[in-house]
This record gives sequence, structure tokens and C-alpha cells, in this order.
Amino acid sequence: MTQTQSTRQISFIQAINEALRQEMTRDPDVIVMGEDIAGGGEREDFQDAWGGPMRLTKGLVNDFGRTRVRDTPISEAGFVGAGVGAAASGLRPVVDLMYVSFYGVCADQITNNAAKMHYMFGGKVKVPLTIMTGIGAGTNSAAQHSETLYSIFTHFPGLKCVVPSNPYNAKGLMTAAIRDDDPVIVFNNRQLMGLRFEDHVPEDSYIVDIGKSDFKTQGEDITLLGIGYTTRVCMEAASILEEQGYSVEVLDLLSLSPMDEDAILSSVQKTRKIVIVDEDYPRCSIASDISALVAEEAFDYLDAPPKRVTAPHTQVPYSRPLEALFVPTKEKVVAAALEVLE
Amino acid sequence: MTQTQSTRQISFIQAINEALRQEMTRDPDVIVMGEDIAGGGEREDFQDAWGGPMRLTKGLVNDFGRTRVRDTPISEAGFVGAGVGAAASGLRPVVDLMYVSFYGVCADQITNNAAKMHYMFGGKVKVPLTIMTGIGAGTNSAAQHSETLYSIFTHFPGLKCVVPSNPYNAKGLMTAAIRDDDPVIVFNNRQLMGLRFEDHVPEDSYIVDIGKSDFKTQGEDITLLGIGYTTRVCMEAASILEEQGYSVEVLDLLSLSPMDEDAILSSVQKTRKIVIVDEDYPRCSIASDISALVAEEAFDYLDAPPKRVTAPHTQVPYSRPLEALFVPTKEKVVAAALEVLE
Amino acid sequence: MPYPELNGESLVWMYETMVTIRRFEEQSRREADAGKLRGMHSSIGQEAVPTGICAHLNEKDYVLGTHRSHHHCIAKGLDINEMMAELLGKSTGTGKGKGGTMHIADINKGMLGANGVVGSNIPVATGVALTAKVKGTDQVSVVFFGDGASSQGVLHESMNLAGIWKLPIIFVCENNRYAEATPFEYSVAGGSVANRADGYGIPGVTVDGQSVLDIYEVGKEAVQRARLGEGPTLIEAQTYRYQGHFGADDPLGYRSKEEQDYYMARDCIVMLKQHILDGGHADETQLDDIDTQCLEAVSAAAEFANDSPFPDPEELNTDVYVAYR
Amino acid sequence: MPYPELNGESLVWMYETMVTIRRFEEQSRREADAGKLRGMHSSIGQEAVPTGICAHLNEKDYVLGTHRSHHHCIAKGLDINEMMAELLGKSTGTGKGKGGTMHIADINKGMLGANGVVGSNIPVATGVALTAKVKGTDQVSVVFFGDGASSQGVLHESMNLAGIWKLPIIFVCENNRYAEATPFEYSVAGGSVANRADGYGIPGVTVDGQSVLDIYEVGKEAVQRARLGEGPTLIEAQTYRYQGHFGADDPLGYRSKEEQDYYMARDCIVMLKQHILDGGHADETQLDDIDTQCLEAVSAAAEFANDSPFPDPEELNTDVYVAYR
Ligand SMILES: Cc1ncc(C[n+]2csc(CCOP(=O)(O)OP(=O)(O)O)c2C)c(N)n1
Ligand SMILES: Cc1ncc(C[n+]2csc(CCOP(=O)(O)OP(=O)(O)O)c2C)c(N)n1
Ligand SMILES: [Mg+2]
Ligand SMILES: [Mg+2]
Repeated sequence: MTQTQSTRQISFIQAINEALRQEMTRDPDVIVMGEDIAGGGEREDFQDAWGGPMRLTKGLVNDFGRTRVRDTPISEAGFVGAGVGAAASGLRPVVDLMYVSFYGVCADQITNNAAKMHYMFGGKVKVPLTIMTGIGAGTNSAAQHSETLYSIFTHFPGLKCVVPSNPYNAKGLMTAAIRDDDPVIVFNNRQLMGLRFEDHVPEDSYIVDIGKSDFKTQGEDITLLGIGYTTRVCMEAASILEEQGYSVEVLDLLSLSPMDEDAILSSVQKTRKIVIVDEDYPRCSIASDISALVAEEAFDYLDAPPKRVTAPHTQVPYSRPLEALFVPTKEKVVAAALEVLE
Repeated sequence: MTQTQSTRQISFIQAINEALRQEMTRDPDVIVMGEDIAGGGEREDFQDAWGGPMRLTKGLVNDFGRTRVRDTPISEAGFVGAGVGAAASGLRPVVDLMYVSFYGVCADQITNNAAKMHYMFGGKVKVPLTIMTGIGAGTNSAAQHSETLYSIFTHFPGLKCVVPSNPYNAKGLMTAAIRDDDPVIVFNNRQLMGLRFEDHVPEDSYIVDIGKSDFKTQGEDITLLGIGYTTRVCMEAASILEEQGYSVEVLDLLSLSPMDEDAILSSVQKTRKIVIVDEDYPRCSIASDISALVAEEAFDYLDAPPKRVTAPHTQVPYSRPLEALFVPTKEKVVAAALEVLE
Repeated sequence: MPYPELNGESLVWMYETMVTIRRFEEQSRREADAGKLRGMHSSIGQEAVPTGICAHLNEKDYVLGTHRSHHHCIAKGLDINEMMAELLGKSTGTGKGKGGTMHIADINKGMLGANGVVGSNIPVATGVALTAKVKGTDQVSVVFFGDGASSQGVLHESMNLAGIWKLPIIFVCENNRYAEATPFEYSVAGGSVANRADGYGIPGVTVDGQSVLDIYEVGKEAVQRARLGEGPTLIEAQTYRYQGHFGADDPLGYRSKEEQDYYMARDCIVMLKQHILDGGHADETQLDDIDTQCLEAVSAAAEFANDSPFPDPEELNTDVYVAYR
Repeated sequence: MPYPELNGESLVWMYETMVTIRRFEEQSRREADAGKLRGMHSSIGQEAVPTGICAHLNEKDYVLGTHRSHHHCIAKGLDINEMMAELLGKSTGTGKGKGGTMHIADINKGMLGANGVVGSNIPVATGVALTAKVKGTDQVSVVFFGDGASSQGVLHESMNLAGIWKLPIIFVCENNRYAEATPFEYSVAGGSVANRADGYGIPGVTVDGQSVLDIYEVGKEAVQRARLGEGPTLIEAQTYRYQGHFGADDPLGYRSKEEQDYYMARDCIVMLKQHILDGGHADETQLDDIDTQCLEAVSAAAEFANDSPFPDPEELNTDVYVAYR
């Protein structure tokens, strides 16, 4: 996209903030809860002291008040569970789970309640809950604050999982998540947070469909599949490969559950080669899931086995030089692509 | 194995009980904790009232006393966490997490502490914790008491995951888990619990190596890979297929992390076809993990795409006729195998 | 419902409710014994607790329960035909047979579900109360849980949350003295669930769980507090389960005959009946008639359930999502 | 350590410990400002709490901490060279640089780890106390956590467990009045963490967290209780963090200058110094010497850390397991 007068660039954070604000304006049943999403507790003189640890919710409390923008104690099981109950009884809560690793203290509410109520109650109760959570390494935060983990949520029937990769789809997916009648988890990569991208972000409210992936580039020789942050890595790798004369198709997955299997398969049927790039741990992961899908459903089209570039089966290290080896890089993607191409 | 005089058959439950008793005898640092694993609280007149919900720990309190066999309140985060701390400070605790779905209230202790302490502390602290947990549908227990879920634990570096399929390996894997210096989760399928098998179970203590799978049958035409309960399903399917003239290799995975990749790959290199049979949910699962492994590492050997027979992407239903459709059956495995074979 | 005043009408409603529960549980046990369901947690002995509380609730108020929740459902006015059908896994059940005995719900009646994970519904109920607060209604959320569940961290988290937000919720601990085979006095440090409320600045009350009249009184106050926006209450009702934890187990393995006899001698139905007769709120014949009606209704429910079809196979994969893809 | 008596020696040890902590934190902030680490949680202002407690502990006793734990580590006797190296992600660090500022541990010194998940170490510490109980040693387990962490369910679960099992554990809440930007009075229903102990039948004590002498006293009693097998104690130490939550944030965004001034005027180091001088336990020169030594030790630690190598690349994949396959 060429940058014209009308191109509006905002950061990832602003995009999510805008989606929240627009949905709260549109629907009085939308509320937001989380630790320090306003900040300052209820002190009159310190409204909006924090605006969320990543500033995703900055300003909301001023516009919508403390009834709908609720600071919570550090009780994820308590307030995520409250989100489930609120959703089941008529609200559309957005709950901020600061970092995905904290799922550990509230997993029961997500996978045993939010995911299962609709089914267990015979389809008669809906749980229109949105959980937003921060993922990803690269910020020197060590093993408990840098995981990706969307694979384990994708494992569970009853949940929807989306992973935006830029401000445009961050806004559209957030909006879609809030309007969706099922529980949706929005995984926001922390390395993307402060970034602006070339993409135009319309001011008006819009939806990016849950379950649809996005072709960033069209190509003939190889498919690079990215998720969130790794879509960026794939784009960089694609440039390098294109300089070397290859025609590269970059597919941005966006939704893990439901997953756009058609797009993946049709791309592979064309290019006959795929490198799946993912920052989550490798075992029982979305990368293996896609690799298996491709192997089973596009077997006869493949010129080479599907290839995965993922984090290693290790914790996220604190030390920066080690951490740099943890996250997939364009160099690793290029190397993997060349292996497949040759 | 032909049943001789010396063949000793005990149930799955007895096998685990025996492993616990032998390890407690051998090593005074082994303790067991869980809800009603003795029962009766500390009432003198009601010792061993329960012996574990599945009777896995029956009799232990009489032999080893309440200091080492500890009933817990219903506080999984509390007592699994206590297991982590006890393990890190010199005991070898075995903690009973009654059903795997209850991971939801204690996941933090398992994946953020048990799994990560060794790494975060530079290898200087060990966490020789064993968690045993019940898995699997087929008992009319509905969505919150019938999950399998070992895939999500396999996802995490730092954890070891084993799934016994019969009393012999149940005893040997339990023994190995307790002696292992890393945190190990033993997933026991509830449908196997009360069963006896043909296999001889030695009275003496022994180990089944963590990380090794077991070839139940050797064959040339196709590999059927089973895990725990589904190994049984694979064996039944193999009989049917053999009646139809096929030579079937059944591989019992036993360990999911570490996983015996060599055995899987060498089997597939021979048979050139594989059906992976698993009761866990299909997405981001051990089945996809194995399928991806095979696709990537044995691509050139495969005559047909790897095939998965798994639970569907749905909750475990309560109603029995529906539940029967949830769990993989020999009929489904045979059908999948024939598809691959033809 | 609701019955703001304790009078003939409300007493009779409570009697009928409690008898219905007991007959229902006797019937479900028979169905279980006949192999038609497994692992069913009977509420016999505990009928008074939800009855005394639900007397103050209307259909817009919410109740959330546990693995042992048939009595909560009946007290909240659920259709026993649909309940029994759910127990048998039939398509006519409250959850089309997909949820079963531990997951009965009926949102139209304000029953937002039994829950098989111990303690798990406590924060969910807190969220339901939050909805009432945000929407500015006078709805009340009631969550029942056991003495065993009091050891789950979510109770603490939820009392704290409800405390700071002054939510219209009532935490009702049915202390039936056992969690499976673990006696209350072993598992609850300090010896009281109700006392823990103090630490959260909210009222904690202990009440005789066999006296529906006592429960009615504390329930009245708690519901009033909630409706007036004064915040949560924790009630510990001391009660007793007559049968084993899930049926197949023999409770005499972990408790004495004397103890059982002591509690059963204070049966909630017998005591209420005596009160009604003593006060002349109804006579023996009227109560006998109610007994007969309850029995007939439960028999009819069993017939309905047994005659109902199982769900179609495709139901396995529906209701996982409202919409997927 | 341990210092059973409050005398010149123990007072000087406490002074030295607290000054070391402060200098260490000032240095780590400089390293952070120089871009060598991110998001470091300073313990300046809270030095007295672990110091007064750890005075009673020996190397066989255990301490477990939080995301904000440098002070716990120093009070427990960890090597500040290795600590600073860990902060900079160096191979000479306590965790070979793999854990970092939120995960410092040294099992040989009885520091079983800082922990980045709020509240998460509370049950772990309970398990450590269980080991002491099962092995019959007189070891004590101390877990530090914040006012924010008091809202996590695991505190409740662990107090209950420690209560029924009479475990030798001390739960120390460092109430520094804020969890990130959330004031204590907003998030803690009932207004007191210490009061919650009552509900578990264990002693709960509130103590001035700026007075290391007061902390020393309550610590003494709690450690004694634990060693004698009398069970757990909950201590709420009222303290204050001088800097922002993780450094980059400005605390004046959520608290007043007056409030800050009030607490900083009661600085724990200044108060202890005055006490030492007033009591003639040491003179100005001796304390000045200690100040100099602490500063030099911290400078040396910074030099050590900066001069140390980063871990080798293969370290990425080691220490995930003791043995895999
Ligand atoms: C988190 C969790 N842990 C364990 C169980 C297994 N379990 C089911 S009921 C029960 C006992 C519950 O006791 P209580 O809360 O007193 O309720 P009661 O059965 O007495 O009604 C246990 C341990 C569970 N369902 N969920
Ligand atoms: C389970 C969990 N939730 C949220 C966070 C993010 N977080 C880190 S520190 C903190 C505040 C902790 O407050 P407090 O317990 O009072 O400790 P303090 O920072 O004041 O020392 C929060 C919310 C976390 N690390 N873990
Ligand atoms: Mg009970
Ligand atoms: Mg604090």
C-alpha cells in the first residue's frame, strides 16, 4: 500500500484502545476488567493513573467511568471467573490477563467454565467473553513473562483464539472478538505493541473476520506462514528470498481457532512448499498442527516436507544473547526456506 | 506371552499401588499427598477409609503412616505447589491430581514453577515431583471429568509426560517417575484402571524407561500408534486387520515427553504408513505432533499421508450414546487403516 | 416464590419443595442403581438449605451450584421432568443430555448451572452479581458450595472481590461435614467457614442447616442486604448428607453410626412438618396430599425421562460454539 | 546470622545488611538506566522487613520471594557479585543468567527463589515447610509477598494447609500500600491482611515495617513458634516502596507527594542508625566505615558483573531437565 494523504497510521496499542472505546460506545453491555487497567483504585485525584500495564485501556475510565472500567485485585481466577459469570448473565466483558503465563492461576475458569458452559447447558447459555493477553519473548522478562502459549488454548474446543499481527487487524479482531457470542482470546504480542505499521487503520469501526487468514504477499515458489509477530519475521525473510529470485507467498494466520484451513491448503497446493514460523514452544503446538494438516490434506501436492521454525523446547531465557536465540528470526526462516526450496 | 505358572497378573490399580509401596519402602523421602488418598482425615478409628478415589493408594497409610501419606483439603494449587516446594527441598513427593481437568486450578504450580525452576535457577535446584492424574472419557462423567489433556503438558519444556497402557508399564513407569529427578506427570486412563492384562507383572521393583516406546506387535504393512487406552484399541484393530491379511505393527508410545522419535520413525520407514490413535482433543495435540514429525522426518518413506484418529473438536458429552462417539474405537481405526492401506 | 413472609403459604411451599427434592433423589438413586447413570451425588438430608434461601428469590435472581445440585435446581423451580431426563442423558433434558447430573442449568429459571469442579462456580456467581450491579437491577446471585470447596482459593478471591465491589451475592456453604471421606474438622483450619468472612469485612453467619426456618431467616437478611446494595454475605449452613459421597461408597467407612443417627434424628422435613402441624398452618391430610403429589410428580418425571429419546448422533458436535467459522 | 539477641552485633549486622541492599538497588537502577536490564523492581524503602526476619534464620532455613526480591536475597546472605551478574544476564550469575532479576535463587544459602508470578511462591514455601516437618528438622520456611499478592487464592489455600498441618512457615506480607498503581485500601476488603489469619486459627500480626527492631521482635516470636512445631504465623509489615513499581513508572501518578514524604521521613535505615547511635552500640565513624564498605562491595559487584561473560549459546538448551531421554 502506498502511503497517501488518507493513510492513517496508529500504533498497535492505539488500535486496540480504539476498538475498545468504539465497542464500549456502541454497546453499554461492554465492560473492561483487569489489573490497573485504570489504576489508582478509586482515588478521585488519580483517575486513569495507569491505563493498563501496556496502556491498552488508557483513557477509557475517563470516558466510561469506574462502573464499566474496573480495576481488579490480583486475583485472576476471581476476575476471569467473574468475567465468565458476567458474560453468561448479560454483559460482554473484556478481561485483561496481563501476560499469558498467568493463565496458570485461572485456567479452570477459561477451560472448564468459559469453554464448556455452552455445550454442557445444551446451547442455552452463551458466554460472550473476550480475554486479551500479552504474549511473546524479546523483552528481557524471563521464563514466566515471555511465553506464547496460544497452542494450549487452541487445543480446547469451545474457545476461539486470534493473534493480530498489525494495528489494522488488531483493531478489527478485537472488535470482532467483543461482538462474538463465544469466548474469544486475543493474544497480543508485546514486541508489536509500540509499533506503527504501514497499513491504513480506518477510524470507523470495522471487523476482521475471526477464522480468516490474510495473504500478505502472493507468490509461486514457497509459502511462509506467520502468526502475529512471526508474520513480521516472514515478511522480512520474504524480502531476502525475493532478492534471491524466489516468489514468496506470506500467509498471516490471524485465527488459530477456528483456523482458515482452506487458505493454508490452497496456498500449499500452489507453492508446494511451506515453512511454518511460530514463537510458541514446538511440542503439541500450532506449528505441529498446521504441519500435520498440510501433510495429511495436501500430501500429494507437496514437493518437500512441511518445515517448522519455532522456539526450541526450552524455557525463555533471561540473558539477552540467549533470548535472541529463542525467538525465530528472519535468518532462520530464510535458511529453512532455502532448505525446502533446494 | 503365553500364560505360564509364573505369570503374575494384577490390575492396573494394584500395579500403581505396588510401585508406590515399593518406592516408599525403598526411599523415606517419598511421600504421597492428595484428596482422600487415605481418607477419614486423622480419625483414629477410620484409617484408610478411602485409599484414593480410584483406590490407587489403598493401604499405604497403614504401612507408612500419616506423616508420609497425607490427605489434603480440596486445594490443588496449595498442595501441588506444596509438592513443588517439598520436591525442591529434599523430598520426592507423589501428588494425586484426581482428574486432569483439575489442572485448571493448579496449572501455575505445574507449568510456572515445577517446570521452570530448574532452568531459571541455572540448574541448581531439582524438582523430583511426580504428579499422577486420571484421564479419559467413557465413564459417563461429562465434560469436566473426562478430558485427556496430556498434549498441553507435553507442550511445556521442563515437564516429562508418561501414559501407561497396562499394569506392567504402569508399575514400571510409576517407579521411574518417582526416581526421576525432573517433574513427571503420569496420566492414568480411567477405563484401564480396573482391568487386568495378560502381561506378567514382576513382583520385584523395576523400571520402564521414560522416553521409550514399546512395540506391541511387529508388522510390515502399517503402523498403528496408540497411547494408553488407545493402545488397547489399536491392538483390537490390529487383530481385525490381520484377519484381513495385513501385517500390522502396533507401537505403544508410553512417553510423550521425551518421545521415542526413533521408534516412530523407524517403524514408519518400514511400514510406510501410519495411523495415530489418540483420545485427546485433535487441535495442537500429541496426534498432530506425531503426524508432523512423521511428515517432516519420514516424508520420503511415506506411501500415504499420516492419518489421525482422535476425539473430535468438541466437549466430552454426558449422554452415553454420544460419549461412545467421542472416544476412538477399533472400528474407526480399522476404517482409517484401510483408507491408508488402499 | 418469592416468599417474603413466613406464613402458611411459604411454609407449605417449603414443605412441598423439600419433599419433591427427597423423592427426586430417591428416584435418581433408583435410576442409578438400575445402571442408567453413574456417580450421582445425592442431596438427601440437605433439602432445607436451598429451600430456605430460594424462598426469597424470584426467577430473575440467579443460583449457581456444585456437583451436588439437584436440590438447588428444584428449589429454584426447575422442571423435574427435564432434570430427570438430563440425568438419563436424554435429548429432552435441561442440557439436551450433554451436561448430565453435574451440569444441570436453566437460564430461564435463573439456574446458571451446577458445576463439577469444586469451588469453580464461586467466581462465576460473583460475575453474575457484577452484571446486576453494572446494569443497576436488584437481582441477587446465590452460590452454593460445600465445606470441602471452602478450601479452594477462589472462595477467598471472590469474597474479596465481592467485598470491595459490594456485590449482591450470597455465598452459601453447605457444611455437610464431609468432603468425600474427609471430615470438615480435618480440612478447615480454624474450624469455621463463616468466621472467614470477618477477614473480608463482610458478615459471616452460621445457621442450623436442618432448620429451614432458621435458614429462611438468615436468607431473608442476606437477600435484603444484597438487594439494598449493601454487599455480600457468607452463610455457613450446618447440614448432613445422608448417603455416600456419590452413592456407591459406604459412609460408615469414615463416620460413625451414632453420628449419622444424631443428624438423621433432626431431619429437616420431619422438623418442618412438625412445625406446620404445631402451628396449624396445614393439617396432616393436606401434607399427606402434598406427599402423594410429589411422589406422583417424580414418578411422572421418571416416566418422561425414560420414554424420551437419546440425542441424535450429530448432537455430539453441536453447541460447542454459538457459531464457528 | 542467626542473631537471637538484640545487641550491638545484631544491630550492626542489620545496619550493614540494609545499607548493602540500598546501595545494591541504587546500583541496579543505574545498570537498568544504562539499558543493561529491563523492568527491575526496586526494594528501596523495604529493607527492614527481610532484614528483621532473616536475623533469626540460618543457612538451613529457607526464604522464598517475589518479583521484588533483591532485598530478600541479600538479607538471606546471597553473594552480591552473583546477584548483580544475574541481573545483567551473565554466566556468573546465581542462575547462570537464565533467570534474571525476578528469579534469583541460591539453594546453598536457603534462598529457594524469587518468583515472577504474584502469589505463586506461597504454596511452594508451604511445601518447603512440609519437608522440614516430614524430616523432623527444625528448619523454618519464610515466604515474602506483597499486599497485592494477598488477593491470590493460594495465600488462603496455603494458610489453611499450614494451619491444619501446623507447618513451620511464616507468611510475611510486605504491605507497601501499592500493587502497581492499585492502592491497598482499594484491593483488600476488610482493610487488613493480618486479620485474615484469624479465620485459619493462626496468629496474625501487624508490624511497623519501617522499624527493623519491631520486625525483629515479631520475627523472633514467629520463628520460635515455627521451630517449636506450633505452626504458622502471618505477619503484615507496613512498609513503603520509594520508587515506581518497576522503575520506568512515576509513582506520583497514583500517590501524593505528601504521602511519600510521610513514609520517607520514617526511613528504616535512618531510624536504625539513630537507634544504634543513641544506644551507643556503635559510633558514627564505625557506621561511616560500614557505609563505605557497602558502597565498595556494591561497586565491586557491578564491576564483577560487567566484566563477566554472557552464557554460551548452548546454554539456551541446558538445564531444561536434569536429564532428558
Ligand atoms: C477442583 C476439584 N477437586 C476435586 C474434585 C473431586 N471432588 C468432587 S466432589 C468432592 C468433595 C466435595 O466436598 P464438598 O465441597 O464438601 O461438597 P459435598 O460433596 O460434601 O457436597 C471432591 C474432592 C473436584 N470435582 N474438583
Ligand atoms: C499472577 C500475576 N498477576 C499479575 C502479575 C503482574 N504484576 C507483577 S507485580 C504486580 C503487583 C504486585 O503487587 P504486590 O503484591 O503488592 O507487590 P509489590 O510490587 O508491591 O512489591 C503485578 C500485578 C503477575 N506478575 N502475576
Ligand atoms: Mg461437604
Ligand atoms: Mg505492594
